[in-house]
Amino acid sequence: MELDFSRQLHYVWALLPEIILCVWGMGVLIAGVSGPAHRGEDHAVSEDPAFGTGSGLGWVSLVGLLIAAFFNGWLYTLDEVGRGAVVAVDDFRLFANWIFLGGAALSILISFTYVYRNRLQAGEFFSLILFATAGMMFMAGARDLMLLFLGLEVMSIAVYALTAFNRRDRRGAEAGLKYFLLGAFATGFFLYGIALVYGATGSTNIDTIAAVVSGGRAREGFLTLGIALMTIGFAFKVSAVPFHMWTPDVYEGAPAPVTAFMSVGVKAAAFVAFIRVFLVGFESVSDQWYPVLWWLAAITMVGANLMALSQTNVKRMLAYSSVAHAGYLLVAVAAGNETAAAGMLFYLLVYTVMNVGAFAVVIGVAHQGEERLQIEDYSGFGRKRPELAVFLTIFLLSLAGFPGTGGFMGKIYLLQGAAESNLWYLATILVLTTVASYYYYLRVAWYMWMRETTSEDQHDLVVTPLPMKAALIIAVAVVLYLGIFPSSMMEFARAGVEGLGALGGGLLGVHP
Amino acid sequence: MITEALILSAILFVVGTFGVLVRRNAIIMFLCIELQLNAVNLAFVALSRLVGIDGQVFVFFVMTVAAAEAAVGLAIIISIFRHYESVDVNNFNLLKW
Amino acid sequence: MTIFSTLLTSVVQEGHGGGGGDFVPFLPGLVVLLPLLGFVINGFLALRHARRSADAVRAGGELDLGGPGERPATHTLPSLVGPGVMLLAFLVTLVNFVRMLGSELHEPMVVHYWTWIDTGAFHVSAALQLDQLSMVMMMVVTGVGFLIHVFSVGYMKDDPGYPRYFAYLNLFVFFMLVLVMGSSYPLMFVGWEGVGLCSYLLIGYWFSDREKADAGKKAFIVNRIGDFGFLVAMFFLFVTFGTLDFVPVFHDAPDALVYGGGLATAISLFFLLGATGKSAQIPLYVWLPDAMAGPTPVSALIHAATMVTAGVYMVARSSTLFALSPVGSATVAGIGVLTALFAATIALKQNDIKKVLAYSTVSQLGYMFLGVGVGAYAAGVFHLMTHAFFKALLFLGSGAVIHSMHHALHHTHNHADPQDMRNMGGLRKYMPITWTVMWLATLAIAGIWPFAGFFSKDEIIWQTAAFGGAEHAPFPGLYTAYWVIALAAAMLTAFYMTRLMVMTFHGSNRTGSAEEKHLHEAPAVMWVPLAVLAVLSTFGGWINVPEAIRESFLGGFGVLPMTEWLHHWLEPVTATAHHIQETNLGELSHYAPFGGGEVAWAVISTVMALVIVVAASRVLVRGEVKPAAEDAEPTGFGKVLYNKWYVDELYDRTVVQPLLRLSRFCWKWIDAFLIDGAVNAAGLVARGMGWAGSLFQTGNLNTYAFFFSLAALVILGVVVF
Amino acid sequence: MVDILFYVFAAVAIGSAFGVVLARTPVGSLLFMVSTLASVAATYVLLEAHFLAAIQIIVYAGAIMVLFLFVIMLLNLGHEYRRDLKAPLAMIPAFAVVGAMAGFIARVFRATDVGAGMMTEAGRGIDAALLEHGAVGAIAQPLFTDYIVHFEVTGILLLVAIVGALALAKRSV
Amino acid sequence: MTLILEAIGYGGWALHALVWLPVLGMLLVLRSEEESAKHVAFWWSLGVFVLSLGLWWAFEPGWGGMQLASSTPWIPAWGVDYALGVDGISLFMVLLTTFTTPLAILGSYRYIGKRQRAFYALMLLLEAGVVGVFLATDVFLFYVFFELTLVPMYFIVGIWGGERRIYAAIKFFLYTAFGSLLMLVGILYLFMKAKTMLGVPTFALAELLQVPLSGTEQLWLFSAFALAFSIKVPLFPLHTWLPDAHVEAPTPGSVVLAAVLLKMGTYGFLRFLLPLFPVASQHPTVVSVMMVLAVIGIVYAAWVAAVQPDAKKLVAYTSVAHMGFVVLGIFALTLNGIQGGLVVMISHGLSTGALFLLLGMLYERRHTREIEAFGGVGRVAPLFATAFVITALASIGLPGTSGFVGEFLALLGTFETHPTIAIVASAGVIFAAYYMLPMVQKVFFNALEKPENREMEDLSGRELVILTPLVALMILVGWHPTPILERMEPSIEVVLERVEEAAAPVMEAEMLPGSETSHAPETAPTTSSETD
Repeated sequence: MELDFSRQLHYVWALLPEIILCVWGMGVLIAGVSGPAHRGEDHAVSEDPAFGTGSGLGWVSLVGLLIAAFFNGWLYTLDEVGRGAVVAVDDFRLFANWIFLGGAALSILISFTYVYRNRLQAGEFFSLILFATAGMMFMAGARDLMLLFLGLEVMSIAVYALTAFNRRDRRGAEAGLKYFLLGAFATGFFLYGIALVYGATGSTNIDTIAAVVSGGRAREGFLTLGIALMTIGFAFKVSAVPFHMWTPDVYEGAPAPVTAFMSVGVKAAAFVAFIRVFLVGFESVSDQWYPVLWWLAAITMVGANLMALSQTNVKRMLAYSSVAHAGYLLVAVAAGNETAAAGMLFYLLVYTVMNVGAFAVVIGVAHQGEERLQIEDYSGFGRKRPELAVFLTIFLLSLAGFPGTGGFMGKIYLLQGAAESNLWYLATILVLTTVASYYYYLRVAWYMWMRETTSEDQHDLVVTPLPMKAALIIAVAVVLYLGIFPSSMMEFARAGVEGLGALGGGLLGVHP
Repeated sequence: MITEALILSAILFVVGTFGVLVRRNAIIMFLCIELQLNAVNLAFVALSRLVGIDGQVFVFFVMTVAAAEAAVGLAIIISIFRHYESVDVNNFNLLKW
Repeated sequence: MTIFSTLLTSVVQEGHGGGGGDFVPFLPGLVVLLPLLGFVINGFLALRHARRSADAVRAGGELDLGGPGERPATHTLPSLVGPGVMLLAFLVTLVNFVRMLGSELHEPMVVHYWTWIDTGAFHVSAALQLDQLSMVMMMVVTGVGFLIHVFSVGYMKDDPGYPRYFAYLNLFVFFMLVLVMGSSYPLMFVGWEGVGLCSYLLIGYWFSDREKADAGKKAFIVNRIGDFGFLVAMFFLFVTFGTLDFVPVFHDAPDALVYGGGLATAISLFFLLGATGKSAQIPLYVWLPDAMAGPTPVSALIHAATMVTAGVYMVARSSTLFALSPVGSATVAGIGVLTALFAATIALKQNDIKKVLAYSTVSQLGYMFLGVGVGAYAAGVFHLMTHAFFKALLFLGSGAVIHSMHHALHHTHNHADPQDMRNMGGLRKYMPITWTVMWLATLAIAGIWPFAGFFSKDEIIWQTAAFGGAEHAPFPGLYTAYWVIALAAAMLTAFYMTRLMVMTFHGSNRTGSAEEKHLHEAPAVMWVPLAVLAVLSTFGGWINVPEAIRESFLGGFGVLPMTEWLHHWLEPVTATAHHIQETNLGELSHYAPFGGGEVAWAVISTVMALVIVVAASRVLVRGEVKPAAEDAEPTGFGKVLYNKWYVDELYDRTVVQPLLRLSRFCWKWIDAFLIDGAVNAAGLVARGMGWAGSLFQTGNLNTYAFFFSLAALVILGVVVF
Repeated sequence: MVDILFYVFAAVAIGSAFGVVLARTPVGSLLFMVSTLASVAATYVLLEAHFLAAIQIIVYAGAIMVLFLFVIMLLNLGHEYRRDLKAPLAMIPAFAVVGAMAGFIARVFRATDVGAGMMTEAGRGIDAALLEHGAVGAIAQPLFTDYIVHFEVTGILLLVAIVGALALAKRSV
Repeated sequence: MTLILEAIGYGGWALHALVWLPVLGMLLVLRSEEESAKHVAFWWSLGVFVLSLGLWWAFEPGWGGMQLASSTPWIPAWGVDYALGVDGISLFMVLLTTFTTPLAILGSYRYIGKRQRAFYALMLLLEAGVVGVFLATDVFLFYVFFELTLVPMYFIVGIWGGERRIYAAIKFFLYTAFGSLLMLVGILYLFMKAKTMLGVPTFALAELLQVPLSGTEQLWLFSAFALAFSIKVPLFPLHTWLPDAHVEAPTPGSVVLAAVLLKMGTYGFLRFLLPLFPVASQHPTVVSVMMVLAVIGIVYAAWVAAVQPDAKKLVAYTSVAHMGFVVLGIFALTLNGIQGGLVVMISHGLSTGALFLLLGMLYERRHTREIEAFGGVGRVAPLFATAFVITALASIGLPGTSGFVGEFLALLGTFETHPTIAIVASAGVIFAAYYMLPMVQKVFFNALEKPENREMEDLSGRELVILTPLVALMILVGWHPTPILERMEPSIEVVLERVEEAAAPVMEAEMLPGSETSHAPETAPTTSSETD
């Protein structure tokens, strides 16, 4: 089936997964508001949180994600006509959608008991996750800077709310405020950038922009400034050093499942948009933004990895780790070739899985709350809960980029991308900072395996309900599968990028 | 006059930025961010004179975004006020280093 | 197993060894294999025995070996196996010797067993070389070795480690035979280090005694310094010749090496370094006196008769190479003669009977070096052989004395030193046989006609003179000096040996009245070997009587049976060297530096030695010697000699301690502080930077926004400009 | 004339903007903000964006600012004055940064040729559209055709904001 | 034997089995009872060893190329193959690994008290990784295995180690990973180069060898690779992780670390460094630097070893010295040198492995490794002392043991090209005695004074079973190394030919006499060309 966007109704088909998610989100919201969970009378009931009250909404949300996923798959059968539409129907977007949907699904799976234990309002919580996911998907699919911005806002506002969602938690509120104020601040820059790009090219359509820019018809000054401001905006969203300062605080303060969700989803969405805007839209003036990205990538990798070394709070450590990964991914953006873009997609996928997996264990150790987050709290964990500790070890090794895990393949992919563009210094920085990262990842492992528990009952309250187990097993399976048989997924990612090139037409040397 | 309007927007933008940097009251900081968005709107309008009507449409969206942000942002501020009995960001430093 | 059967059976002649006339070797592998077999059997017995005694120690006591005097049951088998294999080996050697006597063998016979190392670029076989030189050595090693084994049966009777002792001894003989029979330098090196190992094990045989263990260690480490030289010399050889087999190397050497060239000198000097280690020459002689910590038969076998002569053997074996380097040869001779004098001076003031003999050995080895250094390879080997006889005899005799002293002191629980001659005196009365044979050996070593030492030592001294006087002698004056020193050392030898005899056997007994009763002659198993050696020491010199002497009155105008038999016997081995010498040096002199021919100087030296012996014995017998406990420290120059010229202390201060300090410095400062410190500092710096970086993370929103803006400003600045 | 008006409004806008930043009380800031918004709305008019000017006053100054005021009152921040500005010395680096930023941006704007006055081709197009569709129609036309998806997403955005605000600001569970 | 092999169709599958059987064994161990885990692990690894023994006969001695090779695409998009093969260089490394592992496992029966299943599972995983390293003929695969070995070792040291185990484990991990990651960049550079040159992506070593590299590129890549391998070896001054890791590691960990893990570095030199970068490998400065470092390592490590109070640390430092001989032999670029280096690798695996086992047994008895705590042990544990002395002698290269053959050949080969260095290195034989004998004396000789030592048990049957094959092999290799040498020779010749041939044209073009020493890299393969 072909979509001709000259008739607006076709957007309904092109945006079917997003629409489904939004509708489903409203449904969950209504169910939550009207359901028994909301009346606040059954929190004392101790039943299996996996199937308990309120958690039903979680399963419902998962079904929604599943349906959206189904239609995301269905979109592969579609073709679009022309490139003028504000919504792209290309493999790039669809691949990114898989990441968002998967990340959201895993995040929901690991949040069941958390929501229950912390008496969060399930309806609002899950619906906000669904909305945020929809926002990410808008970002990925947007071929229009304004739509991209709106998607970003949908995502951001939902995540702002989610961050401060636990109203009993001071840290959550603080994190929410910091995230919100800085996020809005960055939005201003980003938006100013859009405005100037619009002024420079006369359009917000990325494809048109690409044509104008490559044709040399853009207003130089506006364009340059706009690109710089957009870079700042994106750098904030992907939390590149030195725009990362919100990240540790927010990741630490936010509810752990939300942290997991935003560390994978928000970052992935930002990077996908980043790639589309910069590699499609501004590809032909890459000499203007490339040095900035080069330095951003370098500083991010070095700074984040070094700062992570001295962290003692696991969530905060993972926050810095997430910043460091942003650095690795920025290398791909700086490299700006097909391999790098494909590597970025692949890496985002792996990162989503492994990071959510790691957070799942963290939530488990934290007693499905925010209790035990210091690294000392992991001592002797391997002895008491070997299976969880093995899982966490695998996730950490994957985050560190060790052979046999998806993280390794992802890193190699990124490095290849960098290599193709001859970014040898960046590649070297990447591997050297990886060495530093081994230290803090392995530190968790050594606390788990090489130290004795401080008290006998230290890990007795660690619970992993069924959905979390499912998430863990899925995550481990994917991480290992991608580490050992990465081929098919790599080709899939590659295909996604090629779609971007053919339709957006802006990748290296493939101008329309 | 377009250039002048753009420069005005730039000045308003950096004044907003300045406000975010120097005010400690979360609400005022947010207000300054609104000022920034307003500056961007001005830029859109000015640029729409240069390239077309679309810029004015975008101002529409930006205003909506501003409204949405205001809703959530003020809710967060209320929420944090409940914990700290204050909106001074200097007090909010449980999370650091 | 296959290796063993190979040793016994496959006899493959190598291409080079083809010129053996009608010589058919008789199972040469067996000569090597037998001691090895002895080692395996004894080693097994030793381990079994040691396990049992270890059990006893663990239980809190010692293993009961039965009453004193009885031979413990565990000792029976080793007593049979140890000397037994030696006897068999000697017999096999004898067969070969006889066969070789009856054949015209001009080229060495190389018996190939298996390829040892073959890298493609370097090939060396496990092969034995039978020629005149190795045959002499084999005879000495197996013959003297056998006697010493027999002696040990008596000497070590009460020792709890008996099987282990014989295991080591057999292993030593094995390696010694590999050393002398190996057909290539690497194989020789195997034996070379192998005997060093056994020496180490046997010196430290009573390893529970720290001093003895230290002495073993010292021997090994000092030897290794020499081995380093050996190794390097081999490398030089290999890059020059592409092989390390004796036959091709010596065949090609005259063409490949320039006479007096740097390469030849380097090779010979590095070999010399190896030889000084093994043969206890300056500067590496220090281990040998300490090596006396081992059982006395070991001192006799290893540190007198065989192992320490390996250096001489090696120089003789490499005669072609040394002949090509006049500097090398002169150094060999110089080191030898200096050692001879130096060690002799120290021997003058030692009170430990074995120490005297040890320095005497060092001194005599110096003579051998002098011999091979002046191109008199046959003379060197000759002295090696006679020295093996009389020095083994001296050591074994002293062993008998010590044995007796030990028993006497043991009976009365006296802790006096049984080896200190000041505690002896007048032993002639109790040990007549020992006294007799030891006097014979003393006369031999003093170089008094007609004992073995006379002929060998005299020939060396004479050859020194002759070499120095040769037509184109490289450093003529130098050799004169050598000759004078050698003569002087010979006189010193006569003196300190007489002193030894007098202090031990003459005068009044100083052991103590209670102890005196327990002094006794050695049992037959010990004195019979002494007697055999005494015969050899007395008549062994006749195999190489120089023609001049034979025809003079000293030889009874031709009564002595043979003329320069050993010289002729070794001719095929040394022929090339002699040829080189002749070509380059011309004819040797017939007169000593200050006039006088061979006979004249023989007479002079023997008379002087005799005079010294007689005079010294008269004087010393009358002199008062106090027992060790009452004796005062010597003073003046005597103190310097008594303390061995303070060489050990010198080495300790200049080499050992600095090295230890350097090692500690390397460890503490370079390794732990500098290198590891840098590594850890890298980690610390990284963490510190991270920590500093995270200090920006103040938690304050204004700060965050400020850094955001700052960074934004930088980016804007970058793109705008 | 138009230019003079523009400069007047610009001056007011900038002055009010500084007022927002430097006002002693939150309510004062808010009032300065309203003033700024009004001035900017005036410049909208000068830039021929009449509809947006109206919206600016109605929605922005009217609704959003009232929301702010409401919250300020709710949190009882209106009366007391607690100095929340940084110390003047601490403001210097901030001022330097934003000053430089303004300089950079202005430099680019001044360097970019945007044609003389407002008479660009696109500007004429806008004027034509205004004539044809009226002030509202000119915007509505693209809003409901080209930007229909944006418009719908804006709806979602508002919904999310409502949900979020609701979830956060509710008093009890 | 050949008949048996033919009967079971011994072939390329055996290589795969050698890699994957230990992994399977790991799963089995994890599934087994805590008490029986060690037996499962031991018998399984013994089985793997028996299987690997077949290689000895299946291997064609006269042929220098890869044998029993097989290759399956793994990641086609990058041209990564799952390719295994064995040649004369890797054959012995594989055999050494499969031989050492069961012994190490057997040697840990008493040492490892807690979490046995996990321990033995990790040991088997480690074996799989190491065998993979030696068998991989695809550079990417090699790298994967190379890194993979770090993880089990990290946990073995970190969980079952001594006091400062965590410090040692992390240091080991970070240090070695640091090197290998830089090598990864080098590998990628090669890969990109090959891709540009050949048009298809490939990581196969044979293909990468076809890539012509300029002298400058070779120097850079050489540095990256050499750093990784030198840390692994370890070459002075990159060695400080080793003593820590060895001292803290449990016995079997030390054994495997010394016996095989270090060999991965020198193996890398031979397999990758020399063939891939022949010009750099022959560059006089490069060779001098490597050789001088190796020589410093030999002498310096011996000195440092001599003053160690901890016996295990002493042995650890001796590893540095021994591996110095290997590096020396390799960079001599002569047949003798490389053969010698390889024999030293084998010999070091046997002797140092045995030393660590023995020290572990000592530790099991007395719970200390302080040399001063012992004395006179030879009297109560004669078999122990015998085994130790023989091993120590093999370690210091006494003729008649494997150590001599290796060191002699390595030095001989070095002397052919670098006489001065060889002479200095030969001094190492002196210092070997200088560090080893005092230790032997202080532990086994001297008076049996301390009552604790009186109680010491001699070797048990199990320990005898462990040590006997090791000691026997040390002596056997010392007297009859030919079967090993003849299998190595063709493969080494291939390497040497490759070095000489490939180097010739580039040498001519770029390294004319006189420009050699000042040949600083003018342009890094980096920023100057960094564009998109």
